[in-house]
Amino acid sequence: MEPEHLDRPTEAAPVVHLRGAVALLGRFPALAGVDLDVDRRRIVLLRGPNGAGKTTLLRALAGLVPVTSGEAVVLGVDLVTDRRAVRHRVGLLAHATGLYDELTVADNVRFWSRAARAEAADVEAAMARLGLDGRLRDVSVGRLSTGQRRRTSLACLVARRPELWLLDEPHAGLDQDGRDIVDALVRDATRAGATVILSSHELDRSLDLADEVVTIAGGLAHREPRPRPSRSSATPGGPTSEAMS
Amino acid sequence: MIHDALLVAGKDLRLELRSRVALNQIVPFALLVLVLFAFALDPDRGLLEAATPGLYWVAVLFSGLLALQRSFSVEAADGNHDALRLSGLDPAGIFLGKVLAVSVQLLVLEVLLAVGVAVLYSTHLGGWPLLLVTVVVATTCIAAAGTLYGVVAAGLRVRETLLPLLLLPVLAPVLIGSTRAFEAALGGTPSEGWPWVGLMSVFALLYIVAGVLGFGPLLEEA
Amino acid sequence: MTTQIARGSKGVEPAADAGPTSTGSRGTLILGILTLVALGTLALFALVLSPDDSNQGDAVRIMYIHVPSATLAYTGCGLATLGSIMYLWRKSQWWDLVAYASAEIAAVFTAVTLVTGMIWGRPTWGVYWVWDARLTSTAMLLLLLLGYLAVHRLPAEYSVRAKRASIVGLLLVPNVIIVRQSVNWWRTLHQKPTLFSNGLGSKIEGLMLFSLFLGFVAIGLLFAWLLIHRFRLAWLEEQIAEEGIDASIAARRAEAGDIGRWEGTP
Amino acid sequence: MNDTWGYVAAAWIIVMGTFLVYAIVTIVRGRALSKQVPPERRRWS
Repeated sequence: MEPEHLDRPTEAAPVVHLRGAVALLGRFPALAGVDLDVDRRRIVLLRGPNGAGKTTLLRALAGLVPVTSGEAVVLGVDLVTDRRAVRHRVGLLAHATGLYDELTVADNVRFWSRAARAEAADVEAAMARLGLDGRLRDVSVGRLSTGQRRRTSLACLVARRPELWLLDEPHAGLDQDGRDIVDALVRDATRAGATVILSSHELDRSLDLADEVVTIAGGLAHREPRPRPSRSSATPGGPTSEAMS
Repeated sequence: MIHDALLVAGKDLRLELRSRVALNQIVPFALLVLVLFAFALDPDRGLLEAATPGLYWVAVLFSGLLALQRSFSVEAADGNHDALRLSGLDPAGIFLGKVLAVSVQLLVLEVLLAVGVAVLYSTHLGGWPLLLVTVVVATTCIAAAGTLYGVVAAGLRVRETLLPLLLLPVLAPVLIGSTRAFEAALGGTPSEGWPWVGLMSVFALLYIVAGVLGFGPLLEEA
Repeated sequence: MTTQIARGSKGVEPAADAGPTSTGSRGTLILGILTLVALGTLALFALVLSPDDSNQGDAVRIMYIHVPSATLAYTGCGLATLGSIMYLWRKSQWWDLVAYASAEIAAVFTAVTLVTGMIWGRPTWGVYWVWDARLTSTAMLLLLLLGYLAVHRLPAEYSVRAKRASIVGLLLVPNVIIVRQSVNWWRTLHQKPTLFSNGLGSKIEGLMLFSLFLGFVAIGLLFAWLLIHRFRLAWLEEQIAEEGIDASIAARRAEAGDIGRWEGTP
Repeated sequence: MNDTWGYVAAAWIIVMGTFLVYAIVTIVRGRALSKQVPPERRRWS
């Protein structure tokens, strides 16, 4: 993904547009008719009790869980008809890392990044950014701690340069330093034109980060009053927005 | 598709290089099967010699089953299925890559087993062109059909029991064909073996086409 | 044979007069009666009226059920593949259930073919089992069908099961062809003990031919009757599985009532 | 050749028995499940 493409001014169409979206896990309706709109370059926090449907919502937005009824358009792709088309444009950080335990950190990041046709320079930069370029580089993933695995997983995501970041509890399991890196990555991503949706129970940290908060409960979404004026709405797409964050 | 296939095959082979599960566990298992056959059949009365091609391929088939189980157990890690779907890899490429990786591992195993047979059963290897072509074609059959049925069984708790049930009846023609072709090659009548190679080639082609077309829908679910 | 007991068994049912509470209908009742008549006639001709074979004697009477069963077993296998292809093409549940029902009935018919083949083999060859090409490939057919059925019965969501089973079902016929071809070559290289070349002293004609024809009719009718009932049973199974999705969406939405608690917290 | 009648009888009994058992199992399960599904979803009734 070239930077100039990402820096285009905000398009009129929202990045995420859901109307009455229903997603079933087996016979269980994890999403029972969600309405959600997210504009480009926004940081949206999803919160709600366990089992509310946050993870399913993120997975549905990534095109993994089929939306069985309602409207669902992400990055201009209709998820109801063709959810595969959106996948290579989003990055999902899930609870499960999906890494190969027997391969080293560098092997894993390289494999997943090459699969997404990422540039070699981006791969190295992503690993450096997450502090994986030193000793950890050649350690097999099976021997990493939870936080280190999470960093590896994040490096794979960053190297792909997705247009929509979907982070499922990105702060969980990370140390202070790791959390700061996550927040910085998220801010940089939106500055570069990406959109971020994250779920978190770490409200102190996330409320500070987010432009908008959406509460999920019972498979439904409820938008809350914004915690503070949003950067993007105050100065839509403008360079001065960086100063405010 | 080719890029993705090579990437996936490279990943699987690198994984084997780092973990050495096939080398440390599957190869000894295959050699053990050869020794057990010698215990079961009287080696002095020429029984072993007459049955060598069949025993060889039965040993390959069972070891191949283990290699296939291994090939899918590395993909069974938590979240790996999602990661593959999100990766942007072409499903046909994933299929071909896994077939390629399993084939390479099986070929190494077959060479080691052939050495084992030559030493333990005192088999005189001959008829090289037919022998080599049979090995390559039969290996492709096992890897292609195994990978396709492997993904049918993948991600299920009954995987270990379902795969042999699905795969072994399907591979019966390959077992018959490769054994007859080996008999023909070792017996100095290679012309009898080539029709079997033809039949196995049709089989291999069928499963490669089915896998290339079917892997996407199979990866895609729920 | 089946239907019209039609007890309006429980008051829950809104319209008990809408039809019998079974997989039967008028059509299948008629078909069932026809099947019974045909089977009775078959028994009469096959066991009483037709002459014994000059070579095999009375053992030939097994043929009148063995051969039609084998034919319909392969027909069922073909239907299973056809249904699988149509499911993958059209994504229609109807075709998948046709494939599933035919595969199960084909498995029953294959088992019957194997058993009758073995029983027929005992007086003819002196042993229950020979590595005859037909017998061996029919045994492989049974294993292939059991594999398909195992996949279709996996404890998973319908679309997952149906998709996986359809891929296996799609390959049923090609597999059967390759297995038959290989087993034929395998056996014919050595000897040719098929039932027919080794067996019958006289040509099949006259009453024997008519009895065999009757066998095809009777067993074919039975196959059709079973297929309809098994299909409807499979349909019911899936209806029950699907039922309640609407209800659970409503229940899930009710959970959102708890949302007040959440909005209150900062 | 009288003993072959035993084989013929065995074959016929096993075959007809199998078909009968399979048919009855199908019918009985069909009846049980029919009661759980509303008639409008049973298009054949």
